[in-house]
Amino acid sequence: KEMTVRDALNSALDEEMSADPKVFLMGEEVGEYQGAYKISKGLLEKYGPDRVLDTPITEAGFTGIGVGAAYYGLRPVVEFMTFNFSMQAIDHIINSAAKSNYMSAGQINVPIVFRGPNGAAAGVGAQHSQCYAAWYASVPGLKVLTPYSSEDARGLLKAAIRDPDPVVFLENELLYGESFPVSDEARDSSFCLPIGKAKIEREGKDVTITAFSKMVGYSLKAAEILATEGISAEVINLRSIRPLDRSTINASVRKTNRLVTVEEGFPQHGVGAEICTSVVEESFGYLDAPVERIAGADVPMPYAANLERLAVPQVEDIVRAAKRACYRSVALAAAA
Amino acid sequence: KEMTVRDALNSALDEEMSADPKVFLMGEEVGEYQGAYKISKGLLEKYGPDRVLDTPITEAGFTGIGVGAAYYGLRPVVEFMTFNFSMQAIDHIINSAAKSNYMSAGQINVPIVFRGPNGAAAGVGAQHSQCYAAWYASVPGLKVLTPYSSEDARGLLKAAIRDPDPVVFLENELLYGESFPVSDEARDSSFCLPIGKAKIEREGKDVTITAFSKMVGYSLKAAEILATEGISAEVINLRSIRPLDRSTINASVRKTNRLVTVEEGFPQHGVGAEICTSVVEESFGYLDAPVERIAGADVPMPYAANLERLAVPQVEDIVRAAKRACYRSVALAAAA
Amino acid sequence: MSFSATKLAQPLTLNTTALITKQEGLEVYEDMVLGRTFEDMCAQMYYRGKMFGFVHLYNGQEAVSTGFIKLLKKEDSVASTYRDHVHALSKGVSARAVMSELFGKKTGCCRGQGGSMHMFSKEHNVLGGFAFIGEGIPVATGAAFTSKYRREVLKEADCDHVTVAFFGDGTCNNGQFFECLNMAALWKLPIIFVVENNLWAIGMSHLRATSDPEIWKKGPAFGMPGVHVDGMDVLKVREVAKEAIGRARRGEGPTLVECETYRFRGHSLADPDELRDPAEKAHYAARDPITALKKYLLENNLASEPELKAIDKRIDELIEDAVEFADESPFPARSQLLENVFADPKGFGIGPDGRYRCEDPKFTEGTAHV
Amino acid sequence: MSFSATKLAQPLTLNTTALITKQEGLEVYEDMVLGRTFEDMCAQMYYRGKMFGFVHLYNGQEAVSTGFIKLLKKEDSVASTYRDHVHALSKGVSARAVMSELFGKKTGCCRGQGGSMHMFSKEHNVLGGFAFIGEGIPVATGAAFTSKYRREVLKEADCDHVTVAFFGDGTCNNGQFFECLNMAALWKLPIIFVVENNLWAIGMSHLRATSDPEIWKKGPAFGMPGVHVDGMDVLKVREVAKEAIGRARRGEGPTLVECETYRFRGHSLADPDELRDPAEKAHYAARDPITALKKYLLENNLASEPELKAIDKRIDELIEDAVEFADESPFPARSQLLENVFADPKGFGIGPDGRYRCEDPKFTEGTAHV
Ligand SMILES: Cc1ncc(C[n+]2csc(CCOP(=O)(O)OP(=O)(O)O)c2C)c(N)n1
Ligand SMILES: Cc1ncc(C[n+]2csc(CCOP(=O)(O)OP(=O)(O)O)c2C)c(N)n1
Ligand SMILES: [Mg+2]
Ligand SMILES: [Mg+2]
Repeated sequence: KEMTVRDALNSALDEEMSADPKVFLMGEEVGEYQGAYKISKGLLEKYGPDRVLDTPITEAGFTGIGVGAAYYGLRPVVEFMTFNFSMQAIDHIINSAAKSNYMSAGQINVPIVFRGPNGAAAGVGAQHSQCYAAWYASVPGLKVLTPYSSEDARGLLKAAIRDPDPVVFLENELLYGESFPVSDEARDSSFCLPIGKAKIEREGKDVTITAFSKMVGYSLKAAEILATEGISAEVINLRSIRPLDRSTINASVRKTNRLVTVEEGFPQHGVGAEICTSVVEESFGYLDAPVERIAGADVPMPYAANLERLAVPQVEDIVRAAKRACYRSVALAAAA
Repeated sequence: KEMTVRDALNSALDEEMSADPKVFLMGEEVGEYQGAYKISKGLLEKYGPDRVLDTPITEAGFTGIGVGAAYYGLRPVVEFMTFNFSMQAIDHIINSAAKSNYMSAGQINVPIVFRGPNGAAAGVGAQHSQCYAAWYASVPGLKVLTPYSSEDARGLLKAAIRDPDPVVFLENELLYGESFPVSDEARDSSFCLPIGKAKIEREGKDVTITAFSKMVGYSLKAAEILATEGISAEVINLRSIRPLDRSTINASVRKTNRLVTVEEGFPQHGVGAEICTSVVEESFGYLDAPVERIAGADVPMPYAANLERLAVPQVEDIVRAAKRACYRSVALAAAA
Repeated sequence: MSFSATKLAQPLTLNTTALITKQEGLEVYEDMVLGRTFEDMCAQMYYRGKMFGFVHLYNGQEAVSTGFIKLLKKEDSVASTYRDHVHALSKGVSARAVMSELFGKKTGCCRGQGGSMHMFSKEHNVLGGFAFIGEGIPVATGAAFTSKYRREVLKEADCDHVTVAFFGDGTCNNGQFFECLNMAALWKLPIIFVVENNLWAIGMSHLRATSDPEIWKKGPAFGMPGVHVDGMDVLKVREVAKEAIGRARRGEGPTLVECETYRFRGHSLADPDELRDPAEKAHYAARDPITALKKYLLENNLASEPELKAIDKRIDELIEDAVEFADESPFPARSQLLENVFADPKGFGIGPDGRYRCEDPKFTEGTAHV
Repeated sequence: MSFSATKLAQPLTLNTTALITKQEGLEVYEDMVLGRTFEDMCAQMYYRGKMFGFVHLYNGQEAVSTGFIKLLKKEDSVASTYRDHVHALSKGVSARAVMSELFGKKTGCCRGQGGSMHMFSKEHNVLGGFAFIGEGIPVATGAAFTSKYRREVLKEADCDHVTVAFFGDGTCNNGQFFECLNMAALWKLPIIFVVENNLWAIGMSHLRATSDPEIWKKGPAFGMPGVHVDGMDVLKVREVAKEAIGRARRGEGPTLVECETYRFRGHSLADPDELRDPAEKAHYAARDPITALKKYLLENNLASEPELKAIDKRIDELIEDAVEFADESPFPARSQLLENVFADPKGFGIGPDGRYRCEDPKFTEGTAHV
């Protein structure tokens, strides 16, 4: 049986709100409008305006309010209409949320979830298309999750809401409408995924491809194409960027000896750079080829559809990179 | 003849303001107070309150105002009392400044400098000690400079002010009072350093150490210690994090075959990760040992002096890492 | 503490008789029809898949854009939001250039790089469409700062340029709005803050979002005149605009103007628009600013039916032409992807021969297609 | 638009005679002396190198902290800024715990991890010292939101807790202040916004930073009562505080209180304090709130000289004891470096045996010393 990512998120919210009256949702248009992307559909009717709180357009203000509410053990879920807008609230995410448990020596933990669509959508231009995974996942005190499938969405959102620490939960607008099969187990209201564990979406032995969010789907498609050409790719859905599941990644690379990292964000200081470095740190001797890093182009997102397509990784880019990784040996690289 | 970094910055500002009436300084306490760290000492008296503008405490507001002024070809220098506070203005740095030249297809360039102390100071706790180099240097449209010495400070600040693009200029509070020899050439008002060029502060052949800002000094000290133990370290002062001088870094690693990266910021998605990855991309076959990444501890900065010392790299950490890199071969790593 | 808030707290009362000459009347009418017709065409083109992403139309609010912008000089500046097509048109950007931009074509005012929410025109001093709430306000304030700086520091005595910042009711709860009211008043900047209060921020009613719905009152609270005006009446808007622009131009400081208006369509073309009361919509539809102006012009013998029809027709043709132009224009070249990130891309892979960096395959490491 | 701003715009007039019982008077006196003596000792200790970084003292402003906080219940919350020692003390955190924190010792209220600008106490509902301008205001508003939520959603009928947010005049130009005034009024939250207007923000005079220096007026502008009070008179502050706290507790919503006060020292211990006029300093020194209270207590026969002297002495001893305690306390253990980053550090290198991650050398890749 299938379920869209939208329904997965909606049901996860619903179940956690129903299980714990301390959980509430706040943000712009989450109530009467049912969410800009309808993730909160039906929740206002069910839980009322005190628990599904429409806020004025004050990212700094309402995020800080959410954080303050979490100081006292409420469990706010703060929706950013898109994560781009979280830039106006980033001081609270970093200082008031991420650092408080440490500064207070564990007296004040901050069980809050910041969620909303992240990264490139379609045709929305330079300001609305940025990926914030690398920024947030550089910050001690934050956990950063990036669901891909409906199972991810349900299991990780429920985990995030139950977690005692601040979690940045990065969704993807273009996945909201996608359907994925969801097992009975994953439909159960007790379902929950562990934070910090990657999922091997497809096993393989020739090359490891790491990806998160929408790029997992692209990587799976690339793996299919590669299979027809005799290359067996292992696709890792990172699920969590912080903590990063270094052991799953390294175990895979120790098996395949080749690594391609895929992300839609900007390349410099990106998730790919971190993964490459952690593999160099832990499995240097196992690498048979330079790591191939696929990322968004190092430009603000252009509006024009043809340029936009060029600015984010496509399936064929992943295929090409994987092939490069497979055909190029250390010796060759040294000669390059 | 020596000059402090403070005087280097002050003289660079003074000369550029004197050379171009479109250059002005704005920020909190830059005028009557002469700057929270006295970088703007004497400028109010010399250029008056219209060009040395004390602002209310409104990082979002005054940064946006600076950006708007730059749209029309004024050349604002926006001082953040510390770069930590730039989080409240980051939307304007990223969206209004960095992306406008692109979105407007080159119609509106933004010649603005955002400057102030960045990173850890001493005893100022978790909120006042963050390094923003990696965040800003991930963003297309921004240039990010990190001076170390007085020559750097003068040459890079003058370059930043003259540059037609937005420049994030990351100083270090603990360096302000340090003195460095400054050549006559570098004292000349025409002096200017190229943006995007690293400087080899010390040549060596056994291991490359990359660093920026205060860590350059630490790396040089480490190199001295290493020299006494027969290890010849090449120390690269990055000067510019974006653009990153990949060719200087790679050329050095192709010579030494070993790399240690040093920074005070958080490790994940940091400058070290990017450097490691760019070396893996370009010089994989030349690496004889895993890259050693030295960074700040993955924790908010603690206040207590003894913990604070543990949280940022010390000279001995660099020495130890360089030795690890030198003694460990590929084969050893593979067996680890 | 010499500033008296209460004195300014009275909305100005206006006398709208004989407010406009025939020529002005026709110009104003034409600009409003241009805005309306352009936006209607955008809706069509969006549904035909010619434009994409978020497209926010301006229908119903034309009196505000026209009322203010047509009184500006070319050197004066305008800052807008994601709902920016019509501000750009009023300021003089051609319908062709805007439509092409929306089609994502090379002939667009930003060569297809900006898109619906990001209209820029250096020539026409359109400072940009700012897609984030509040962003445009400080940038506009900075432009006003520049005018003052040019006059007072650069000694350009004739620089009396003013800046107009447009934004919505929902934006007036955002901190940047207040920060800039304060600084603009403190520094007496030549800016007009124009709130287009269309009563809704997407699906959030203004009354649910704000503790004191009378936005104009924030003017006096921050040391500047605050004015409320019927934003469906272009002549009233013009009167208020004239006074505010004059004040700014004379160096007497900023004004906050709240225009009560209404959008006749959903928030964006993706908005199902289910929350607004049909009665409310009907109420404002009956106050259509174009219909009202038409009536005024006819009743005051400032224009004849055929004259107005001729304008309607000319605009229809102009928009048809813009669509055709946009449709036939080429897509941006692949090289544009990497251009314009920097005014000076030195260090970012530009070749030693000075050739542009997009020629250099090493420019964007980690890039997808390049 | 039923809310009338003008009605609330009148500062409350107060009658300060017989405002306090003997016991209250002595408690208030003791708290103010505690704050003053503690801060004076901090200055000494800073110059002796026992504490470091930025240390912002509260001398001169004691009437505000004492006037408000001593009227609070333990369950009520307080949010502060970098100038937070005395708020923590008034709220009940021991001088030992605060002093030790400043010394960077394990026995500090945050085990040395917070420091001067970041006092937290869960037990005493000190929500934190927030070192960034404005930050504490939304967090405090969120705490007030929680009180309301607990009463209305969690049905804790007796939850009438209120929150008091303290911040400075300079902070009142920052957008977050206004965003929260709006939301607190809109949602009728049990919060009191207390502005400690000491006329200066570091070296920026309030008059140079704001277009309307009367901060209390922003209350009515945002739909809540605004009150101005002499912040050097603890009895007046108490009266205003009582009313505002009562209003919040009864669920009648927020209040903005502007306390006119003065800091007797530089902005921080690193501030040369060269810009403030000596005459201004002298003027406020003459209004020392502790001297004033002392005079009042004596004149009204609420206390005798020896009684007050005894308090002074007790406090002196308390502070001496705090210093001794802090001095003798151990430094934080090395293991603290990696503790408390998360309440649940699972995934961050915690061992399979459940032992804390700081034991695991692989926890922080890229770490300096560990
Ligand atoms: C910082 C930020 N937060 C949220 C949004 C999403 N958003 C886009 S338009 C809008 C409503 C704006 O309402 P208003 O200011 O009244 O302008 P209108 O659309 O009515 O013209 C919101 C919340 C945004 N663009 N930027
Ligand atoms: C966002 C931010 N910007 C700048 C600063 C630096 N800063 C620290 S205190 C201060 C002045 C604050 O003045 P005020 O609000 O009047 O409080 P006071 O210090 O007088 O108690 C400034 C600008 C900061 N801490 N946070
Ligand atoms: Mg609106
Ligand atoms: Mg102050």
